[in-house]
Amino acid sequence: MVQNLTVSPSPHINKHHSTQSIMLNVIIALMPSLAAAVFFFRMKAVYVTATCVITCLISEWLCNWYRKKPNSLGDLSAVITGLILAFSVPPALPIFAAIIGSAFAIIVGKMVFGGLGANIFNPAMIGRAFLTASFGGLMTMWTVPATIDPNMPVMTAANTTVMTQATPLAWSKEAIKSKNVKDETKKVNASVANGMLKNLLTGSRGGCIGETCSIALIIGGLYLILTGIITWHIPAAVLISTFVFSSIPYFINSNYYASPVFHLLSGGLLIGAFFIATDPVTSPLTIKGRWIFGIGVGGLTILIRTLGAYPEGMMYSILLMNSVTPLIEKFCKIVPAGGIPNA
Amino acid sequence: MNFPGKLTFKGGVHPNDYKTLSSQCAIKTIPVPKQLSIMLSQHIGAICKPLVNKKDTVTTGQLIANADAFVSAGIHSPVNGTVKDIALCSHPVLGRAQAIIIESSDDNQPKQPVPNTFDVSFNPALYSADKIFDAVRNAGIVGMGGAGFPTSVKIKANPKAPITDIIINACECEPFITCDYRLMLEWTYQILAGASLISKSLGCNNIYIGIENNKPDAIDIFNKAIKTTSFASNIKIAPVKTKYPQGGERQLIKSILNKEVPTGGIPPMVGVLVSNVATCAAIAEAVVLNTPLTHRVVTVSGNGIKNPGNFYAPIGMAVGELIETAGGLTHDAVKIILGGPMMGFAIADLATPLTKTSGAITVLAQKDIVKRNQTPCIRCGRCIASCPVNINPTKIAHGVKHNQLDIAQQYYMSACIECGCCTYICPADIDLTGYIKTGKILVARQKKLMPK
Amino acid sequence: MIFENTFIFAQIDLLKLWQDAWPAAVTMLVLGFGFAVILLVASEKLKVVQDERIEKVAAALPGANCGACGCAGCADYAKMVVMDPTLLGKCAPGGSKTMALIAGILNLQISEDVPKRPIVHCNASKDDKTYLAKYDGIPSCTAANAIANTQACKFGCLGFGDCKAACKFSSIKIVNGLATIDYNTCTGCGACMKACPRGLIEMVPFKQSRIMTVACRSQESGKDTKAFCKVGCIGCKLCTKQTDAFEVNNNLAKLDYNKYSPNEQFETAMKKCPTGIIVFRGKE
Amino acid sequence: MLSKIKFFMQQSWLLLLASFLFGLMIAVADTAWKPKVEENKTGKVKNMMKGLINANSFEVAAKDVNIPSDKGFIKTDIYKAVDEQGNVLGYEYITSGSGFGDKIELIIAVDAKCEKYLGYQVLSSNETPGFGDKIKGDYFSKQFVGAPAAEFTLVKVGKAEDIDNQIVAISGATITSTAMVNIFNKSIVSVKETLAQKGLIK
Amino acid sequence: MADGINTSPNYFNALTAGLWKENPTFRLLIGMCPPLAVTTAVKPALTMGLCVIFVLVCSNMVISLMRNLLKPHLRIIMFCLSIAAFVTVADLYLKAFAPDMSEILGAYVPLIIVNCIIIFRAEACASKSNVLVSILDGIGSGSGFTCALIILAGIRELLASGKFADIQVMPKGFVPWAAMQMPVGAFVTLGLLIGFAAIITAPKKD
Amino acid sequence: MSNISVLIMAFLSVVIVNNFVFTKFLGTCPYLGCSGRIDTAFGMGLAVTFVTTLSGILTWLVDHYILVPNKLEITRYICYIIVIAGAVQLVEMYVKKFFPPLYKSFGIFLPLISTNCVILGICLFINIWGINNLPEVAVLSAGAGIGFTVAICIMAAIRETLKLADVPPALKDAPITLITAGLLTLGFMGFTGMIK
Ligand SMILES: Cc1cc2nc3c(=O)[nH]c(=O)nc-3n(C[C@H](O)[C@H](O)[C@H](O)COP(=O)(O)O)c2cc1C
Ligand SMILES: Cc1cc2nc3c(=O)[nH]c(=O)nc-3n(C[C@H](O)[C@H](O)[C@H](O)COP(=O)(O)O)c2cc1C
Ligand SMILES: Cc1cc2nc3c(=O)[nH]c(=O)nc-3n(C[C@H](O)[C@H](O)[C@H](O)COP(=O)(O)O)c2cc1C
Ligand SMILES: Cc1cc2nc3c(=O)[nH]c(=O)nc-3n(C[C@H](O)[C@H](O)[C@H](O)CO)c2cc1C
Ligand code: SF4
Ligand code: SF4
Ligand code: SF4
Ligand code: SF4
Ligand code: FES
Repeated sequence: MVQNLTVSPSPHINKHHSTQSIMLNVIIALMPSLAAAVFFFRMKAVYVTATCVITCLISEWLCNWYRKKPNSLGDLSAVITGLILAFSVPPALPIFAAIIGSAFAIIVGKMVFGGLGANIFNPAMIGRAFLTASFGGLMTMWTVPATIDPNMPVMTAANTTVMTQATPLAWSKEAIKSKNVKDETKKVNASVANGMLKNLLTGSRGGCIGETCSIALIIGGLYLILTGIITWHIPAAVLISTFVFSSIPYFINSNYYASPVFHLLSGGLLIGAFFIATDPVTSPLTIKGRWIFGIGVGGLTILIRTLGAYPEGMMYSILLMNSVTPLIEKFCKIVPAGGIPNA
Repeated sequence: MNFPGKLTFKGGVHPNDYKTLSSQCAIKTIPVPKQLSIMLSQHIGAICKPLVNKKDTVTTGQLIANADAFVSAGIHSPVNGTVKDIALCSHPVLGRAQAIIIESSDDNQPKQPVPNTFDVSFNPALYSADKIFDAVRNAGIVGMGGAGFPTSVKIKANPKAPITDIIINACECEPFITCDYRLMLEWTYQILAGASLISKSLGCNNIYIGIENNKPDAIDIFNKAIKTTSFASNIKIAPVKTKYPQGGERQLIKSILNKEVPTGGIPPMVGVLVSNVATCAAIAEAVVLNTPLTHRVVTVSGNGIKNPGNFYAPIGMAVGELIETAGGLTHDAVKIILGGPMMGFAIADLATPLTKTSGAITVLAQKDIVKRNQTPCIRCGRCIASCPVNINPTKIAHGVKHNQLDIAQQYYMSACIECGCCTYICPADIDLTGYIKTGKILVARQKKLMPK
Repeated sequence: MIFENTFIFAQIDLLKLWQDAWPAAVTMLVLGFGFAVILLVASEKLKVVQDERIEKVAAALPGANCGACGCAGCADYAKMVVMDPTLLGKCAPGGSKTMALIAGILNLQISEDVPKRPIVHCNASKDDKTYLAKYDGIPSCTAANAIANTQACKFGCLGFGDCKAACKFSSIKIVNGLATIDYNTCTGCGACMKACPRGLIEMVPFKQSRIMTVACRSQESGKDTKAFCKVGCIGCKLCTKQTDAFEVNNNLAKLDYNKYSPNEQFETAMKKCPTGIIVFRGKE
Repeated sequence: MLSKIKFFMQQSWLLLLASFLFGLMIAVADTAWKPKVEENKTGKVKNMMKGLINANSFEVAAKDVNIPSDKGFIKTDIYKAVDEQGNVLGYEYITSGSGFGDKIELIIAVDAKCEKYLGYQVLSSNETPGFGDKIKGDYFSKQFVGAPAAEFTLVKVGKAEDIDNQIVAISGATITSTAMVNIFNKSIVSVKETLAQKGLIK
Repeated sequence: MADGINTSPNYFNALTAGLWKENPTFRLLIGMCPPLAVTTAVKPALTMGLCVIFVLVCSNMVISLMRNLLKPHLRIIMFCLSIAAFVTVADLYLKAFAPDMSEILGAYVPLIIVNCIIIFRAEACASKSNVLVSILDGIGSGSGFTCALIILAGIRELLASGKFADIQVMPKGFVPWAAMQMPVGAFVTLGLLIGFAAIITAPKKD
Repeated sequence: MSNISVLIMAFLSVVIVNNFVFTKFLGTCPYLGCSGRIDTAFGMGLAVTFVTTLSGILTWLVDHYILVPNKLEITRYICYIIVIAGAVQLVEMYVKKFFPPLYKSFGIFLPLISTNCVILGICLFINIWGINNLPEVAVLSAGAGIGFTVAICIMAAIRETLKLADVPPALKDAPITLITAGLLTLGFMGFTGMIK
């Protein structure tokens, strides 16, 4: 060899966008929400988030080690799984539960399928679903944000007020469930009009670590879309369909049902629309498929929120749509530009 | 000016084009090489049989190999000399193939380009369609844009499938390559003459020249020339969007004419002929001066080349020699590519000769190539979005990888034009195009279409 | 606790028992009668003639209808196997025993006087070959074969193991860049032959348990072959002088395997070969 | 014809014989074990009742009482728990309402004066394990033992140890908890009325 | 003599094959419904296992007895008939003597009739072998099945309630994983166990 | 008419909320065995739907008009299974003889499923739920089959994509299918409480 030459099939150049850089950008986009979470829930948020991320990394490393596969921590997807999982659990979640959830998410949700890219379901949502199913009580213990509760000691996890209810969605759910209690919904809808809307936007409310601050989530989501990390189709489909489907019951009877704006801003909808439903691995590849997927997520969410037993349906609707993603792809095959060849 | 198409197509990528490395270098003639290896298979269709034997003497322009088949093109000697051997020689695509090895005699003068033969006064009416066909066939002209399809076959009018539009492909969308660009600037009238000869031969008057809009001077010079000539007044310049692979014929047809060539089909099916500018120039020269195709302009460029430039080189010249002409390799050159970095063929044997379709030698330096470090597909869909023929590269590639060719075929593997956009864009560094090419070979072998 | 009173009916009056029990028994009898009639009539009237081997195979199957074979139940699998014997061995519950049975029914041992076995016509390991460049593409022979100058020799084994992947019996190993066949486990199915993009593998009649071969396919001139490979055939024709079973064409010696028999002449030819490319292949 | 019958019998005698014998077998088993099965069925309710009030016998105090529930009324019997001396220890009745998963069926016990609950037993339910089915556990059910037989209210936060009219919900199972409270609240009024009508309580 | 040599390992084989080599749940993957449905706790799983052993042994015996008398078109119906009869008996027995188990198992006891193991053993063994082999085979397969049920139920019960067979095992602070009692727990645990079994039995590769 | 809405609710309930595969664990064997390819899965699903409908109705009729009036409940299991097995065998023979194309597309699955848990399961559950009118029986039994079809088709599509994934060898096929099914049930939990 005269010169250290290389031969390979064409093309011989490629673009400097790697899996790692994509994942890194997602992590960056999640940072505003993390900041908001730390602001509202103080060290609790930090502890839970750190536990989830670290456990995810360790679990992935262990699986790779067991299978004698090259280390894949560098692609950073496990960090995202940890962050998203942490963002979708209550701040007061005990550390042991965070560990179980993260390990389940990575091992059963991802590595048994073959690791990055092979999983059918969103690992973080699998982890969350497992936690919800296992520790329902712990998963519905909401912490009063520091902004509302002036007693919340700064920078310590102990002794903060934990209340068992009072997420906005839970109010609205109760109103639907007990059909005769009109006041609850009225309260909700009225609160959207005054004051509550602001709280929904800023995040000064009970809820999961990363879901409360709508503004931070929107900033992160726009960052992802504008930098081309995700396409806009899934978020748009989710948001539009949520809006449309939730206005139907609202216009039929606005005494019982919450307003579309409330639905858009409450619960895990925004983080789901921007960060979770858009997980490329578990959503369809094609644009048409992405529309179907997004509409499905929005529709099911509203279905579960209004008719189901749970106050929030984002996680379940994402998991359900994940499961039909292969079917969607099967039936939304893209057609070559020159049309389908005969015979 | 209005065009039926939007001057762009769906998909494609925007690699850094590096054209400035050689775009200002005028076409240079070079000394006659000592030895030439002329490949017997330089085009699509029947492989030529040698007409000369070892030790025969040959003269410049002498037909040295030919095939009887209709889809084929003869091969001529670029120099005076003797046949040293007929033996295996490195071939950029086939690996090793038969070549006629000619030792040039000392009396050779380097061939000079002939653009000055052509000017405003050119009159295509002097040449009948039959004459044009014969001249092109006798000159052994094949498509110089890359595919190497015998041009005579393309320009023969077929009453059953008349050609309604002619597109001259002047996009040159691959990074680094500037040979067509230089041709346009320097051989403007020769190209226009070639185009009008094609139109004469096919009896079709809609001619478009598709030029990427990052070459405004070429667009200008053509526009001016068209205004001044009468024979080329029907030619329209289409400033298409700069995007790889704008020069792919399907993409160009879509951009300019808004027509889709059917999957698995060819442009004549939608009544279009696409021809490269260099091909046009060769046609003009062959018809007017009766000279065969023995030389072509080759861009030697890349960050691994000391003095990039555009050279008028004889076919059969060894790549290594031409690289030396361009100053040689830099110390960090790692990949020598016959063609551009997107579709070209990497070679390692510097004795590999040029063929009629080799428009460029690109030498990449360490910093240009990205070490392939394949990670799992994250299903991001970028490959689909960038695919100019709108197929699903990742599904196909994974089908091939897991030996499930039926899946690959269900996702229209055969429609792939091997442009390389998907591999280029893939964040997981998966060699999608490589898998697809492999899959096509496997399918062909399954169908026993390909000899082993 | 649970077991006390189990045999409570031992104390019960048998007559009463009968009185209580007969309606059920009789109903069952009637039911049985009804189905016996219907099914008998149906089985006579609705009989469909089919390949009798299918029934035999079906009988040999476990009948679990478990679907492990990927077919719709045992009967379907039976039909499929009869039509396409390559599906043999898909029945997991049945295991190898069932497989043998089915093979027996289908007469799968194709009787053959001289069994054919594959020979890889290359003997160059990585160290014997010249490389002009590093190949940095898909690790598959088919892919690498499409790239010029993956290795200097265009004819030799690429060593990415397409043949290995095709062999269902794990009989091929890649040893230092050269495909090597384990003749003890090779069944002669020929899958490897179809897989090799360079056509290096040929199915050869093995009259003996091992056979001689010119393990090279290089048609390069002697000079180039030498430059490309330490163990390539340079077409020197020394072997042809020993026996006419060897023939040199296009710079390459070929052995007519039908003419081969283990004797002196061949041994000498083997010894004479300057690059040592005439070798034995087969069981040790 | 005869040959056909013969052919039939040849083919099918085994089936006929087997049907008959198996029929006999299960019929015998059934006859032999039926009393025990019946006993188990009634025994289960009896045992549960006994678990609530350790009485000697349970007599029907009122038959087919209409008790309001989610879907109109359900008919049920009220039993009187009597000890060996014939003292009335309390009353028990079966009632139901719809929970989270499915119907929840309860046996509720009140004291002889119908002033206090003596507790409840879950006859059948299909609540989620770990959530709604905690109603079977002590933590939740103890709240009802000794609680005044009046309207309950459900609270989310509070002390479960306090025996009063505030029932602390099972966390994560508000719906089930609400359902339980509703079952108690809906039934107790008509039970009281019925017993008062019969003059059994004041 | 020769006969004895040939057949005596046969008996042994019949008895032991089902325990591991041909374990219906972990190796053959048949009769998968009960392992999922009745393994929320050890006790019902054990009860179920015993029922299956009983039915398997009885039906194997009966089918083996009449194996030479079967007519093709009545085959399936004869199998069903005998299996269903024994299942009915088992069901009645549970109702009479283990009413709480009967209630927990509910429809899954009659569903033994259509459990794939039973038909499979009937077809694969009983209709081809003599009575003794069939009975041993029934015991073997049934025990293998029962063991599988108990392992699965043990894991699930332990994690879902901290108990094993109703005996508290886990330390006080353990928070039960309710999900293990739900369908997820069943499917995932069984999937992982089968994978584990495959790893144990996988031939060592070089 | 509320009657219709009852039927619709019953249907949705048995197809989605109380899907037999996911909540009652019935028909697991074919669910594992036949979910490798989507066309096989669909054929299997059709066949199951056909047979559940047929046998659900038949057994209900037998139960309602023969067994209960004559106090023969004790022979219920035997009668059910014999009715199912007999009916399926008859239909199979009939279809095979007279409609060979139909037989090809789904008939071949029939013998496989006559002894499948879903079939007997739906008959037993109809009895346990105490359904007492024919339309509801028909809807429920067809729904059980359709629920199975939905479940197996989703799984088949998933498994087709998993074919191209690097699943650990030990978990290939059945184990990963079980795990996926488990995770699917997590998703289906979202429907809880939607229909009582
Ligand atoms: C991405 C995401 C998805 C969620 N999905 C669900 C869900 O499917 N079901 C649920 O009960 N809560 C879900 N949550 C949590 C709810 O959004 C949040 O707890 C909500 O306020 C419901 O509270 P409640 O259960 O007390 O009413 C999700 C949170 C996030 C961040
Ligand atoms: C991806 C792709 C890119 C191409 N780019 C060019 C190009 O830039 N210039 C060109 O002349 N031909 C290009 N070609 C070749 C054209 O498709 C077409 O074969 C050629 O223009 C026909 O002209 P010819 O027969 O004169 O070569 C490209 C082909 C492909 C598949
Ligand atoms: C897996 C799971 C099972 C549940 N089971 C029940 C249940 O059986 N009963 C119930 O009332 N709520 C159940 N819930 C919770 C309700 O959906 C809802 O979150 C609850 O009404 C909120 O109660 P909280 O306000 O006490 O947190 C369950 C939730 C999950 C995630
Ligand atoms: C836009 C985007 C969104 C992502 N969202 C998630 C997520 O919601 N949950 C998660 O576990 N991983 C997420 N990931 C990381 C990664 O794709 C995921 O872990 C894979 O599913 C693992 O195979 C995301 C990645 C990207 C690029
Ligand atoms: S571009 Fe690469 S990572 Fe993205 S979908 Fe295509 S193959 Fe997968
Ligand atoms: S190489 Fe083929 S698949 Fe890839 S982008 Fe180009 S045409 Fe599409
Ligand atoms: S593929 Fe067949 S012929 Fe080739 S080595 Fe393997 S068993 Fe032998
Ligand atoms: S023999 Fe052929 S297929 Fe096998 S490794 Fe060598 S080149 Fe590849
Ligand atoms: S045990 Fe239910 S289908 Fe096999």
